[in-house]
Amino acid sequence: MGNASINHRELLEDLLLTRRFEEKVLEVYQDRGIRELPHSSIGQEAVGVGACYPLEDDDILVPSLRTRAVMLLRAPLDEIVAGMYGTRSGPSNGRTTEHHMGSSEYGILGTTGMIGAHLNPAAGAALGNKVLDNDRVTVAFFGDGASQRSEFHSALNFATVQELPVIFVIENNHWTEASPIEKLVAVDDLADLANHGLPTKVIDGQDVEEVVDATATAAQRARDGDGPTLLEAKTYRYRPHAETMPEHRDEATLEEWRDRDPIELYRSRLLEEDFVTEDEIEEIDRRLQTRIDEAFEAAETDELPDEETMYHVYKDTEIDHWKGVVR
Amino acid sequence: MGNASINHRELLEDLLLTRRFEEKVLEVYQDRGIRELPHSSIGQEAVGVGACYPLEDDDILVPSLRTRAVMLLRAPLDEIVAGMYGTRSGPSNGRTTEHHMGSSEYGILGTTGMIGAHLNPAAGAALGNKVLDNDRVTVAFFGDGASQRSEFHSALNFATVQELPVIFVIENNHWTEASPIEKLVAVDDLADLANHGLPTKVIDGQDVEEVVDATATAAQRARDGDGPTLLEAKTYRYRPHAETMPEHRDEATLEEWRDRDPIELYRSRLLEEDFVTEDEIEEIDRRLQTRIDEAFEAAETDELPDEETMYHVYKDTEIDHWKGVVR
Amino acid sequence: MSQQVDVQAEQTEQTIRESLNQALYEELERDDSVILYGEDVAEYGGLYKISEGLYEEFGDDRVFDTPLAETTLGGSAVGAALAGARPIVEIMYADFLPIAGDHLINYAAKMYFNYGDETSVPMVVRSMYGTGDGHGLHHGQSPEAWFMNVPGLKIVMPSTPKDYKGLLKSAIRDDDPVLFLENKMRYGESGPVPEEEYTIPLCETDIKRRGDDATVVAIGGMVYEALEAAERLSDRGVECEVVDPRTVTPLDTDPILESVEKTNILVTAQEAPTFGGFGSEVAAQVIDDAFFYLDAPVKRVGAPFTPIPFAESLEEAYVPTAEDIETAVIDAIET
Amino acid sequence: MSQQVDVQAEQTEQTIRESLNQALYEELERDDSVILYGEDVAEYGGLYKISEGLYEEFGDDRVFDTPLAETTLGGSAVGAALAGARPIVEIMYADFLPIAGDHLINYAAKMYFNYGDETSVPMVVRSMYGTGDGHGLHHGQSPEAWFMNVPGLKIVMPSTPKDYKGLLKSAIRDDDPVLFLENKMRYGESGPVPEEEYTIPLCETDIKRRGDDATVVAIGGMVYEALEAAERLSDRGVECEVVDPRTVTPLDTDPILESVEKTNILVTAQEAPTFGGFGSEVAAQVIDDAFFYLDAPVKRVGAPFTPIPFAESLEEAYVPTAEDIETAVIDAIET
Ligand SMILES: Cc1ncc(C[n+]2csc(CCOP(=O)(O)OP(=O)(O)O)c2C)c(N)n1
Ligand SMILES: Cc1ncc(C[n+]2csc(CCOP(=O)(O)OP(=O)(O)O)c2C)c(N)n1
Ligand SMILES: [Mg+2]
Ligand SMILES: [Mg+2]
Repeated sequence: MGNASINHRELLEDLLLTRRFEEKVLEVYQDRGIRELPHSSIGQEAVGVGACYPLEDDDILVPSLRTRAVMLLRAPLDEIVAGMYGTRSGPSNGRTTEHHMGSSEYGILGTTGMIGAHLNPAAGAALGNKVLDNDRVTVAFFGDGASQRSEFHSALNFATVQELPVIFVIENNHWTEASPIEKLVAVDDLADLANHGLPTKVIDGQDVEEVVDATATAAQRARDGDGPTLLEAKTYRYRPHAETMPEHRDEATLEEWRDRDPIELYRSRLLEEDFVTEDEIEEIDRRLQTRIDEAFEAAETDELPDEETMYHVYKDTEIDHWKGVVR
Repeated sequence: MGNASINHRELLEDLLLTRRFEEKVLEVYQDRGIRELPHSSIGQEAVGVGACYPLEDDDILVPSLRTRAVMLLRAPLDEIVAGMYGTRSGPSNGRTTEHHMGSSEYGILGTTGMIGAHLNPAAGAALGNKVLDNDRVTVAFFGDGASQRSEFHSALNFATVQELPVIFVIENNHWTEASPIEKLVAVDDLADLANHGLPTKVIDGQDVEEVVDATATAAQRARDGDGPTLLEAKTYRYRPHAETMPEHRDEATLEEWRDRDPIELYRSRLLEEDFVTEDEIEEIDRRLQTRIDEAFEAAETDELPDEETMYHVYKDTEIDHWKGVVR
Repeated sequence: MSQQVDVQAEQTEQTIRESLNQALYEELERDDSVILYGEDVAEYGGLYKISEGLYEEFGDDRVFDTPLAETTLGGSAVGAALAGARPIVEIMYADFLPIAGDHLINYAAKMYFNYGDETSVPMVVRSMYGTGDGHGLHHGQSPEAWFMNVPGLKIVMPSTPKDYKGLLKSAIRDDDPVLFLENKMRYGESGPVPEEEYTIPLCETDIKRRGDDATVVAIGGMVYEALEAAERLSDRGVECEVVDPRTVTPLDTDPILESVEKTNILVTAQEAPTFGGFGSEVAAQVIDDAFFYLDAPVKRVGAPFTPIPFAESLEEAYVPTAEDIETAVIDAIET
Repeated sequence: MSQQVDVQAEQTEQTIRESLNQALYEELERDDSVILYGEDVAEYGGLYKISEGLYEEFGDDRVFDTPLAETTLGGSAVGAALAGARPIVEIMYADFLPIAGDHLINYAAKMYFNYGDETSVPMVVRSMYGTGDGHGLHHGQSPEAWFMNVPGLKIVMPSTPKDYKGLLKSAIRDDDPVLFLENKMRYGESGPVPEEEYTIPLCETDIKRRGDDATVVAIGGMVYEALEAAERLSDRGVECEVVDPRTVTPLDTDPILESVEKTNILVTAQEAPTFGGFGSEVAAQVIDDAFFYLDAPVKRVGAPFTPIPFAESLEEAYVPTAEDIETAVIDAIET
């Protein structure tokens, strides 16, 4: 994707949506709690936003626990928030969380609570699309932690030998829960761990357009039938791993990353280059804030699901959920 | 290990032992069957033999299904053959196979029928020895097939970050059961798959002294507390994956490898350099053959184990094997 | 007793191996979204030759070999199924299923529940179990109990050539993830298979033999042992009803209960160790729902609580047989 | 009822969290070959702070953090144990155990059988289960049934602070591989714990409450629910005997049978789905060995056959409670 084809305002809006949303989550969580424990993506928004930008609507996204942007750019806001509240308008009517929701309609592959377990399924989704002979690309997001899982190796190898249309995006935020990445791997770039014969690229995860470009190139490669790409986006999260955990990271490092805030970087660049005015941004912000507030209000008054909602385990066979088959 | 410290005759004898043993296995199997299905190591003997040579007796070996040399150099011949026959003098009195036998006495870590499942246990054994503060080195052998398993990645990473005294030896015989390695990975050297920050080296698996040297260097590194090494030994097997399977590999390639037969290469070099005479080799061969024949004879007349042998599942708790605890 | 096919239809004698190969062939031919992959399933035709000829027929887009990586087999099948394909993966020996356990237990089984739009996981994992060939500890375990307590999975363990074919075809067409377990000791077993196309529905317990004196619920390879035991017992004047659930989860319990209500005696038979196995679940359901019909203790036949031993003498002592079932029935009746 | 410690001994009130932390401390101190490792167990002190302070006390040779790789946790522990160390690994949530399933089922469980020289696998896998905190499908499953049909493993699921401590110490000293399951919903539960050092032997069923009218066999967190149910039932004149096996495999069955022989009524209680669960095995053993003592159908209390749902209303409907046990006992008695 040449720079020419980027709609800068749209991209900024995607960033702002993600940031404002995450801020709202924190505010509400701190004020009165939210059933789904927030794992904030603040600071790393440009990775998800940038990678989604050059894709087609029917490409398949496979988010990590923290790729909030994917959800926000694909699913209705109301459903997302209801998903965090566990109310009946949420994904699968409250059966599951927002973190792991899946939807063929929105092109989001469902995931599990097992970090890194989605890497082979992502390769598999790409295989499925290859078999179905469409030109969908699958993009899997995962952290530095997931890159330590055994599966990282087999998923990349399989995708490479099968030349699958899939892009693996490491959101390297330098921390795996409470442990710094230096303690857990012995290399500087995680992209180097994966020497399977597929192209790899280390990118600046704070620069949204760099992410857009790298993903666009990888997507083209995938659509051309040339196989997978691995991108490692360097980034950082501003919040602790989860909102229940204390902050124990070095404040100076955190400051350094804050100085390269992905939204601020892009915002000031667009202002500088006159792609947008302060007023316009304020207007976008106001509009986003209203949408977000409304979604939270809707969730607060949404009802909890009925017990029957739970009995949705087999598609093809009715069963008596305590014992066996209903006849 | 400088060449000076290699006892050439001993090394040749180790090679010959392995070759003659495997030949005998084939002969007996074709003649009257052996309970344990042979997975012959003929052609790849120099890898196991060479890697064992520079080690101490109490170093821990973790063989692959095919590293026959490890068994032969560590365990009594009678026990090995009985292990193939499943008689009461075999490892664990017939409970298990020779393929997967384990023995603290012989320094052989037990393995399972799951290819590659021993990589993390090998790292673990090294961890155990580090904790126990001895200077044992652990050496794990595994095929190109095992290198495709997810675990390859996590075992190497763990060993590297924990600086464990372990050596990983890929016996790359270019075939994973009935599939050629080119179809299963997209790189030329499997050592490249493992970019975890540990030293890796590709070696000629047909040259026994090259294997000795590389292992000696790696063992020294491990004992010095500097962590793991990965060696990839290029080799080839002369027989099909298992004796029940047909040969379907290219005859010309097989011939090329046979031309670099590890035993023949070493034998002729030793003869050329006058380290040994034809007569001496013949004498060694005769002696080995007698020992091997005797072991097979012993196994043929050995008895099958009693049913009680099987009830050996918990060390610390007696149980009634059909239901629960004996009180 | 439900069969989709007219009992009068033409049948030919086929082995289980042949009936499975045909089922795969027919489904690959019927539906372009069906794919088959695994270790050495394509060019080599599968270690036990179940997929022989399919690669040649359908090409390597549809039938292909993979690297040695069971996490990839399990994981990629989930993804392919979620994307709309119908993957069949072979995980060679069922002993290897734990390597893909996370994808089966936590991914495949839970995605229909997790999605809100009726997306499901139409994948089939074919895998072999079966003890008695001297393969030792790790190439013959019966894995059903490891996955029985997992809502969302279906576990199918057929017995006869006809059931194998009809059930595999249904499993491939089924929208839920199916663990399809094949007994490698029985691939050569032959029996009548309809010539016309047919399927046999999942989750339907079948009565393999009628009898009024005792109910034997047997799964997989043990159905043959149960039938043999029934013949022997018949000589002694005891008529067994041999009940074959065919699908382990979700279990079709009613025919089992009905049988016990008639015979008042229950024996279960499985190859896996008894403790924590399928037979225990059957016994527990009967003791809850047909308690007042039971005349005697429920006897469960299974392997002892040990790994599979290697030596011939040990293996023989280990594997449950018709004789064990016979003894269990007599025991129950005589209590 | 066996306790290694004099009942008159001094006791202090402790939470399960504290008693576990102490058990780890004492065993690390007692034996240099004991090590503890896992994801964030060292510097952070464990996600639920069970290992807090141990890294500071014993240093990073004995207590250390690892990469995010459960196959490495399971696999390396087997190797370390075979080499002579006594590793304790924490696999954070029990839902993740299938990732290490191959090493548990096929490696750890089978090596004592596989070796001929009495080498065994003295490892402990600590892992958390427990439903009710809104963590959804994958952070609260009860995994015992996935591993019950695996000869060679020991599965321990304590209930009280005193049992947790005594059993963890025994598990660490035990020469066999132990899956030690901790109920994360109960870490804060407190109770008397002896001040003196003590251990509680594995594989011994304990009677937590005496009663003549019905036997309730409950495991792990459900023991508290069973005790609560017993109190309520007592008000109605029904005295329950609450039986806590504490070790799931190998199961100490005799005290269960003895209790049923006295009460003639059996109810089982577990958090996992009923089908294919622990309760089914208990029911099956009783129906075999105490058949003629049983007066009524055996009722099994457990979760429905679905994944753990996220929404509060669904989770509430999902988790078995004292009330469910109460109903089951009344049901059984009134049949
Ligand atoms: C298989 C597995 N192991 C451990 C965990 C617990 N856990 C949840 S998030 C996390 C850290 C993940 O780190 P990373 O992949 O870098 O993602 P990040 O949180 O930094 O976005 C851990 C260890 C888990 N959920 N799944
Ligand atoms: C986990 C697992 N997957 C598959 C198999 C079946 N199998 C046995 S040996 C083998 C090939 C192993 O190839 P490699 O590692 O290269 O060793 P080699 O046989 O060439 O010595 C396969 C696929 C197995 N035993 N374990
Ligand atoms: Mg991270
Ligand atoms: Mg090989």
